[in-house]
Amino acid sequence: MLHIVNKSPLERNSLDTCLATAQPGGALLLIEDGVYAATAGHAAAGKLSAAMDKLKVYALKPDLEARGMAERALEGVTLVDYGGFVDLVTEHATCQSWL
Amino acid sequence: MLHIVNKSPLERNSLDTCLATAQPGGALLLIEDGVYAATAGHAAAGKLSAAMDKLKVYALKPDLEARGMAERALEGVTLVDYGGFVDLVTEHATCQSWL
Amino acid sequence: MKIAILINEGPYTHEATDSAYLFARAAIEKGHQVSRVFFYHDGVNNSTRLTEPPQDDRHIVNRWARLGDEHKIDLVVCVAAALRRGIKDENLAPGFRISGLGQLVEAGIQADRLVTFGD
Amino acid sequence: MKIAILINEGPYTHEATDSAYLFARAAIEKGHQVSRVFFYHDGVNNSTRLTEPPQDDRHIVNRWARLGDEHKIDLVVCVAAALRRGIKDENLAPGFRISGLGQLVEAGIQADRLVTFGD
Amino acid sequence: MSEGQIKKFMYLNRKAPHGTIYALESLEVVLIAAAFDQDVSLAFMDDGVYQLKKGFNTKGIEVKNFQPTYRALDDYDINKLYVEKEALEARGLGAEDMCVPVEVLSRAEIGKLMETQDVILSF
Amino acid sequence: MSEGQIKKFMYLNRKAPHGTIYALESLEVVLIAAAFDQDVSLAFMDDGVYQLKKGFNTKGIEVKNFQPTYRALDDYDINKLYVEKEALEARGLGAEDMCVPVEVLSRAEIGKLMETQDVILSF
Repeated sequence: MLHIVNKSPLERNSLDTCLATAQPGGALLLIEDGVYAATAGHAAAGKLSAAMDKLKVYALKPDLEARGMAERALEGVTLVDYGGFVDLVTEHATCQSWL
Repeated sequence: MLHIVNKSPLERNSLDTCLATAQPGGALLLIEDGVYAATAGHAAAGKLSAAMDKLKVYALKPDLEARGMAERALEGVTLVDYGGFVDLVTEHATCQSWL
Repeated sequence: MKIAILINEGPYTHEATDSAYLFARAAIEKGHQVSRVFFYHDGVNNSTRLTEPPQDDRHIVNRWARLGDEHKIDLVVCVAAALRRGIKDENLAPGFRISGLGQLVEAGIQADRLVTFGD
Repeated sequence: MKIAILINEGPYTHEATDSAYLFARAAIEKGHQVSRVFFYHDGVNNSTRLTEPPQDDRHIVNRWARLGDEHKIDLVVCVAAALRRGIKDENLAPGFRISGLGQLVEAGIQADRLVTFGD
Repeated sequence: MSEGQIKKFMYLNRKAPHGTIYALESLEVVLIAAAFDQDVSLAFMDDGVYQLKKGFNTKGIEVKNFQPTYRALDDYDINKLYVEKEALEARGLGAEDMCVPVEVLSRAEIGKLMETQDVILSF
Repeated sequence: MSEGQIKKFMYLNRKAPHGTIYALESLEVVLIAAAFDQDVSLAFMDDGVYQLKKGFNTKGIEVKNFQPTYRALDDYDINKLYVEKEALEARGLGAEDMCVPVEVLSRAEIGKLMETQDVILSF
């Protein structure tokens, strides 16, 4: 299944709970303030990298660009546009937004 | 000065930042979902107790009661009603709400 | 594919409704059908005709109405949430309709996917 | 003492406006003056006359209007925030007035305390 | 879809009560959903477990106490309530503090359950 | 109060840009405040430091880019901008990533500065 996180990993607990709950083989899409987790040098980058063993991680490029963080995207994270977001939703049977 | 925290300590970072920023001699008032920090057995209880060395800690009793947590109030926390909230505001020269 | 969308936050304050709009538009561009957008919680505030953003800003309400009109999207505003927040037929923008929560459950049953945007 | 209040969130969705109201009432009971309540961000949604909560629930808009009337509180709704969110004279509840952000800064200058309630 | 199709709906609650309205409005959806004869379950994670903490007394904040509604869920044949074990522990709570009978599951177990759902509504 | 009284106003920003409107609407208050000839300072803590991260490009999310407004603050004689050191570090950022000149202070130093203020507006 597809997990969607839209919250900053240092402000809220959404990413932590998502990572602890998501089952291997799923996908994680970071959008809105959630994209900060996918930036190099961020305190949450280590745990996101560790999660890549079990989850495929994506981040919404327009949200990274809006925040001036596109060039800092973390290695191993696949950047997608809104079309890619749509594909992720249709490719997975269910999606869960960790608000 | 008076610090006011209205956010759950396990959902948001407001309490952590407040405790790291507040100077000794000030007061901390927990309201709304912030009152959970002042309950026995809560993961944040230890750090709140530790902060009592430098801050006087208060919690809004009506918010604890609404959440069924009044009887679990942490030792060292002074419970106040809205009148007590008003007194805290007037007794301190400034107040800061950590939203 | 038939996709339904749930929006839980109001316009401008949270990015949720922007993300939902750009997602819906992209889904349509990819040939999918966006069958219904359900506005719940503060999301009902996306439907007031009185919204007047600065000239150089996007008009979130009109943008939804236009997309809905062009692509036959059912834009449903939850009646219970709307009454609490002062949204009624009196200030409802054209293109939206006010109805019950059953429309959200029905959207979940009938659509192939339900995607939630909120805070 | 002269106390001003800033409210940043809308009614029902967040407890902020409830807390602000109960605080304001308690301040008045203690003999203080609540000089102004400034509604900003989603807080402007506290001022619509179209709000109709369930019968057994509090009426947040009317409650502010009544307290304002009885105790001469200046209830000011930020015009820029209000236009973005569809609050205009057309749907403004009696007792509130729409004005600029200068009223917030002025409240901060003139009051002895400014207390913020929000999310 | 065919008439009479039954989907698995999970309502996932992660917000504390009273601070925001999500707990109450989520409950309103669940009650409506009951009329649709779907396979409904409720999961409570993180601060969502506080929604079920016994003994709400909302007089002091002058809002309606919606906790009795949880006890009415069983009348609507909604009785699959899952509560996150780690969330209870971090908050010093146990199943005995909940106002209704619940099944306590670990995060991983809730994660597995999520995988079996058709629709997840998250508040 | 007497005419011409000057108070110390601190505008404290702790929210990330774009995800919510607080950054933009906080800036609107600051610009208005400039007309009142008060002693104004801005502090950026936690995710608030992201408001000043150079290089916003908001075309893809179709919202206005309000970052140039920070560069205009100096024209309004608003030039006391404080940024939290620990927040920068936790986010892999430095003062050189900020779009305007700032003074980097520790949390404790910001805490001391707060004690000297008359009014703190928090967004």
